Amino acid sequence: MKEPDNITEFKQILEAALLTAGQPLSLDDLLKLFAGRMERTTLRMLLDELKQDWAQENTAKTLELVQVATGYRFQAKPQFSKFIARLSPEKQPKYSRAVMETLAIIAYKQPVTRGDIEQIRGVAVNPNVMRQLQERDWIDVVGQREVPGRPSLYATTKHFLDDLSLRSLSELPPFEEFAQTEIPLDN
Amino acid sequence: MKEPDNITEFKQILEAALLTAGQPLSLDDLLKLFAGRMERTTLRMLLDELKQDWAQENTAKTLELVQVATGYRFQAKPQFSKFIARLSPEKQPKYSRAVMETLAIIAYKQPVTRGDIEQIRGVAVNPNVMRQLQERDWIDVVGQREVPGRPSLYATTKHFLDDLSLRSLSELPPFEEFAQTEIPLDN
Amino acid sequence: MQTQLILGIRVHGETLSELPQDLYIPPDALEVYLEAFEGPLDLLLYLIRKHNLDILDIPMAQLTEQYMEYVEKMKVIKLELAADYLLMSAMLIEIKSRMLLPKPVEVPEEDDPRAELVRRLMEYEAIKLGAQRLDAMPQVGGEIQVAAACYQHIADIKPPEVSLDELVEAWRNVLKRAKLTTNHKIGKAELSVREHMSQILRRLKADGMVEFSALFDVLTDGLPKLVVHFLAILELAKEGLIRITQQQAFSPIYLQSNASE
Repeated sequence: MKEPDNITEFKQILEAALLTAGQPLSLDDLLKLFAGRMERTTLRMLLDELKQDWAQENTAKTLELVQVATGYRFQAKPQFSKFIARLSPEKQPKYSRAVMETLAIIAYKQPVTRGDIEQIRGVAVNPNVMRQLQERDWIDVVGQREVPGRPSLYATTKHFLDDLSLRSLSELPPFEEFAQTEIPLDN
Repeated sequence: MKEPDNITEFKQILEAALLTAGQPLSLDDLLKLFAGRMERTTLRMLLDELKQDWAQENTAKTLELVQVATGYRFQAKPQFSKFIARLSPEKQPKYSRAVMETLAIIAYKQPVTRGDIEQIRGVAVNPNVMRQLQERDWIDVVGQREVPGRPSLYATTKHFLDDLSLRSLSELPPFEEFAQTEIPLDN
Repeated sequence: MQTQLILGIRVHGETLSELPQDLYIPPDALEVYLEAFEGPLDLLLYLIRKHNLDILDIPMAQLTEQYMEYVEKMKVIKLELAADYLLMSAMLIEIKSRMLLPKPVEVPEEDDPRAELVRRLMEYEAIKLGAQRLDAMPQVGGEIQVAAACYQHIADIKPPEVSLDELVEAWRNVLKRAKLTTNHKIGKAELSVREHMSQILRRLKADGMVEFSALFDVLTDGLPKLVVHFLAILELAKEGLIRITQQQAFSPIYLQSNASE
């Protein structure tokens, strides 16, 4: 195939790349496909078209093109998940409550130190918990707080957003909605 | 989605699974998708149909369903490879830590089995790691240890010495000089 | 999440039908409790929400005594967590003692010693719910499957370069970690011996049975090399990797890989 010169070919190359990537591709990644012969705005337009092509014929297509934090990816439509999950019965282990609460604190309060997390949870943070989240590449150290000991500040990564199919932190369920009824002070 | 009950749905589930698998899926794998409610012969027929569905409309489809040694997989049509390759320009890759450490253990402790390596590193050896080193012709199998399972014994090759500009292994820095006294030198 | 489980807990064969109304935890049930609750805040929150416990109605003296008992017991189990519970009871006691002090006619809300605890409890509760929501979201690797079809890798990929320094560094790391873990043998056989061991194994693999003297290149190898070669044979025999046979005294000695079929 020569360098593409029409919309159909552009979209085909985008589609082939996205279907084989196994991870989101950013606009910068996708521009590389055309070796500099593509405008960013044109690319966005093509991606929109491609998304619609796959969204049409609603019943026939098994994948959808979605945008997440680090770029675009094709993923199976939700109704197929349950069947695909049967291929690997030993699926991702569930994280413990300690891990999920730590993650929630980092997601909603970032950047935070371990001390902040301990303050909120009222218990010491097991180093294992932080390691699990770092190994998953869901959190990382973004700096140090300028206090004695210069504790590391943790934040969630883009990869975390990708894995939860979010484009940005603002798409997380709003924290305010978790605030429950007041705990009464007087009895 | 309920359990599928018509050819279209069967094919959709197959397609979604194959597009997201990242590796070939065998007939046995694919049967799992239907939790025992599928005959092998029917499955073969469905795969043939799916293959034809993607082969038709020749110009429009970017992938094709192919059968390889270990099963079925979707792959980009050859004409797109050149573009996809642009996403990962061949910068000098680096070996992972696992590869480097495995290589170091084989170099210093040869002849060793995979079990030996796992014992020293404390983690399972990914078969991929051994394959990379074998494909590079840096290690090979020099025999089997006479214990149950008769595990292969690995050693470094002359080619490895050549590539590192060594005349013999004895030119590797002696490891005793790093070994602190805490390392038990039993046996 | 797990807090519901707790009502089915059995201690010494008896089902614990309900949670204690105060912060007292029967020592036998301690471990189970510690697993069911994420910490003192979690426990306190449960008691407040489910049992309408009044933070101030806790019998402090008794509680303190009991906590001291835990700490004794927990020295073996989870001292850190015991400390967290202890800290919490200290906080409750402080609040209670401040409440007992004669107070000015009007107490501004922010001076209420309970306000800080309530703020923390509510913040923790929000995090707990947030965690549940995150946990319930579809995730890649679980409910989300990303397209990953194959393509022919046509790029001519050069294999990575490895320098001697990098190799040595890798080995240093292995040793460093080996120091931390236990139980494996870092033998001290000379490197050159190990190299000769591999050479001999290769030779035996190719030729099958080899006569002992044929393994030595007396003409070109110097004495040190011959010695190392001999040591390698001894080491191989010791590790059970080769078989050495001799029909009778002074007859030729043969070496054979133990692996040869």
